[in-house]
Amino acid sequence: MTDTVKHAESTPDQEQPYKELGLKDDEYARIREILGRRPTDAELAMYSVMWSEHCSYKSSKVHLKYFTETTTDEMRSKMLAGIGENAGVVDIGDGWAITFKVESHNHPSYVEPFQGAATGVGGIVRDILAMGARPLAVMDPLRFGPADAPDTRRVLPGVVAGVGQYGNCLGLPNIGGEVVFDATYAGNPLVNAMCVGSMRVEDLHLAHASGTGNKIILYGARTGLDGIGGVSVLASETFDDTAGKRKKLPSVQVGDPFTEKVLIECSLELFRERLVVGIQDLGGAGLSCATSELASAGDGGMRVQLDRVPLRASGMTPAEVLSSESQERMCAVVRPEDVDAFMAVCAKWDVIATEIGEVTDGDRLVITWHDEVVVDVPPRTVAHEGPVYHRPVQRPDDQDALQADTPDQLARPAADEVLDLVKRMAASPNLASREWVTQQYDRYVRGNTVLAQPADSGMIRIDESTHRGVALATDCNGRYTRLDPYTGAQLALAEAYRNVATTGATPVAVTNCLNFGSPEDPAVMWQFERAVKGLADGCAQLGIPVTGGNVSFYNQTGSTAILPTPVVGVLGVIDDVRRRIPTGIGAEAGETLLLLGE
Amino acid sequence: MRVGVITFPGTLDDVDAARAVRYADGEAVPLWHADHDLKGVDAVIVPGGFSYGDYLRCGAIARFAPVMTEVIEAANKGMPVLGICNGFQILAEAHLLPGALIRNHKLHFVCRDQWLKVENNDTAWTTRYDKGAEILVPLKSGEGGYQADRNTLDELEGEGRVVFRYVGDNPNGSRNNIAGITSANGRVVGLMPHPEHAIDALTGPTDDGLGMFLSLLDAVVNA
Amino acid sequence: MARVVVDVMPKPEILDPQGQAVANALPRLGFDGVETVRQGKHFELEVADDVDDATLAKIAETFLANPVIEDWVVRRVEA
Amino acid sequence: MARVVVDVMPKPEILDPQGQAVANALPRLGFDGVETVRQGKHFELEVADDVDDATLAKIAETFLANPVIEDWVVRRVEA
Ligand SMILES: Nc1ncnc2c1ncn2[C@@H]1O[C@H](COP(=O)(O)OP(=O)(O)O)[C@@H](O)[C@H]1O
Repeated sequence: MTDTVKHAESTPDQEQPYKELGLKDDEYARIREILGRRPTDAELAMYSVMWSEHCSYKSSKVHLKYFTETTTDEMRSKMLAGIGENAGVVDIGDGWAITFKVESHNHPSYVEPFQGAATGVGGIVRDILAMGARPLAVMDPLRFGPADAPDTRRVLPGVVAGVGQYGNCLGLPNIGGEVVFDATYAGNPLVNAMCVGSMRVEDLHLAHASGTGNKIILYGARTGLDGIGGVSVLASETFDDTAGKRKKLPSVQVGDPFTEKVLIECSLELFRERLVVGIQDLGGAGLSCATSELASAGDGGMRVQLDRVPLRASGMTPAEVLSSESQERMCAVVRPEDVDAFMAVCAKWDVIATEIGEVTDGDRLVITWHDEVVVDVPPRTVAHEGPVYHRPVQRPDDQDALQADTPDQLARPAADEVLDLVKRMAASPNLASREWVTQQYDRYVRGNTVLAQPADSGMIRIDESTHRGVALATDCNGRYTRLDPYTGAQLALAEAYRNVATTGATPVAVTNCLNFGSPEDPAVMWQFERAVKGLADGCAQLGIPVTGGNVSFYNQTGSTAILPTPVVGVLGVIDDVRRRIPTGIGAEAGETLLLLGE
Repeated sequence: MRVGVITFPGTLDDVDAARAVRYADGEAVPLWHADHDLKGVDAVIVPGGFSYGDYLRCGAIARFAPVMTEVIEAANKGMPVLGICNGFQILAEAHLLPGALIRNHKLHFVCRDQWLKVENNDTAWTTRYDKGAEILVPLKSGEGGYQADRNTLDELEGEGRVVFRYVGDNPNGSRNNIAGITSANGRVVGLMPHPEHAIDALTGPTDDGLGMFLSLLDAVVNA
Repeated sequence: MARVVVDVMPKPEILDPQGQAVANALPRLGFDGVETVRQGKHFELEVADDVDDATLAKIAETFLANPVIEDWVVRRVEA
Repeated sequence: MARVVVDVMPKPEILDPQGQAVANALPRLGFDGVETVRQGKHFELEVADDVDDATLAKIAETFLANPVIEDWVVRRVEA
């Protein structure tokens, strides 16, 4: 039977598998305190996923504040949306706004490289779409184990094919990325995906559900059992032997780029027709996230009839429907008088759309399942007031020894060995041509790619009549960052900044994807804290703000963490892309070669 | 010159095809897959992309779209039709062009700047080129290997209906290095590479592709 | 409701890069004795009882397979 | 020489965009009555007589299928 709020009230002592869902004792106790009773299965599913490290930023929040604290009003002057929104947005002039963000899909890409990477691209593209923008291009900073390790042969081709298939099929040119090999990534490849989009300034859509009586419409793919591996512990009792116990489900989502392409065009038409008040993509935490975040950011409550959600699998429980990570779905807030027009646009694009609820004047998120209440919570406690940890921070004992072990200890090559050394370096995996990878990515589609691989940064034309464009680069050297996280993060920033500047664009904003080991390891937290400080201080010095980012913790095998990898993305603006500076020397005889800097 | 550019669900290069038409001083007319309507255009471009996701077989679903009934009828009456990449696959599935396109022999999607040799400058889409000229345009496809049985290949070669051939190493395993072919009357052309991505050296490797759209202008004006 | 399987295979004279790739990889993975591999598609359909064999053949011939390069086989299976 | 068929299908709970695309297209093409379609891969192998069932299962499990998202069936067929 369904675990309703009524049932939960009458069975306060029923044991719940909160530990299996990743909640700590005190976190579970706090949920009981907030609700004044035990949570229902559906509520427990919601809180557990929204309070996870990935969704709540519980270990990183106290540090990320530093980005906001160090951003001055002047740095903020071009920023239309910043940290806390789905993606940062900057005003680039002529009425154009640019939104861009990087996100990690590391673990799923290790389990199933092709689908993990594909759905990583799909997810970041929906983030950009949810800002009201047309996605324009993608980039993919990647990290793998040693090039000759057998598992790299499984992971790398799969990841590259997945990034390629999804991006190519969406018609988004791939304009850059990174491929780096290091032993620490062997059990933890990093698949970071970046997307950039553009819109007119007045078309910015923010994720919030406001306006009592406005309708909540779920549109896009059907909801299935994707990625609910963890939550299946809640389901085991509800399936008797005749139905067959639901086996432990793979936590893998399969992407459908065609559906996403149609979803993009459909959404853009909905925006154009001004049929959307607020919008949210369905990311990692599915409907749990979309409903609680929309309600939490709005000015009222929300009521959702969960049984209306179109399903792909039979016998799904409310907890499963809320937790499903099925891809290619969006949730919109629509004025009642616009619902018919909204549905008509969806029908044109053959996109399934279902009214699943409405904004209420209360302050609760109430979710029903066949008329019975299964969730009744204050939405902020789910989405924005999760636990916050001040994790212990400790400079690693070996840091001094590591720093003392400088290249000075290495033997110098003799003069006649230099040529050989240069050849060996040129052929080494970290310096060799990336063509095997980049050949699998469409860089031409839609005809606005001004620069792509092998240029220092990607460049996209935004406006064909004015020739305004943007440049983007991502960088990070994990080895430098391991040696000195503060300076390492600044070097990543400086490199991306230089890469953008050398193409002729003016850097204006920064995003990041902070890939680290376990936050429960004080040494890792030290690296994290130092990297954040370094990046923020560097940005303040350069005068450009961090507009958003993503944190990926727990990238480690056993007790060995990956190299600290704060991938930094820099966005630049160029007012006439025809004046871009391509990479390369030697186009004409007689050119003079100048070295700038020390 | 009014040139229809079809959009199927999953079409990607329609904006590029329309831009190329504009660069050749034509008017690009958007055509929607679900309409039985060519809007009185002088020619049609079936652009690249992944119609319906191309999950079954490239072009297999798109060829049944209502607009394709009209395209087939118009093509049979001599209207110039150009299929680029997915568009070529759709025209082959629709039997407007012989043969079929299969997975690249190395199984990877390939995006690269590709030299092509113009073998036939007698079609509605290639008169602006010199016969034997070499042009550089992007190729970007996962299923670009041209296949046909011996008789069909002999017929194509014998009648000079191979329009473009890959120069250098074969990028996808195409029979006879075929990059593009034409119908018996020279009005329908299909090719895997993308001339519409090579109309401006700012955003493509060259502007070598523009010749195809200018050729069409001549064909329509002189018709 | 009837269950129907349609198998679609590349014609013998048509290049089969996917099957080829599998065949080439197997010895490298330590599997010997596999002489040839061909790779095609396998469809499982659930169809209403009144869908007859002629219709199924038409679906296979005009849609699921491209007869220029592929052969197909339809068979009904026990549920 | 023995002939072996391996069918690899997406697991029932896993999204199958390919099958979905076919299922959605059929009514548009005028074919009614097909309720569900799932699309997978079909391999035809010719193997030496000493390749045993355990080896075939291992080839299917470790190479032809991705057991995280796919199920597989191996069967020997008459030549
Ligand atoms: N995974 C990738 N995806 C797309 N482009 C990539 C990827 N990896 C590298 N590139 C591109 O290839 C080019 C060379 O990369 P790299 O050798 O890392 O250059 P650099 O050291 O100058 O940053 C750059 O244009 C870069 O953006």
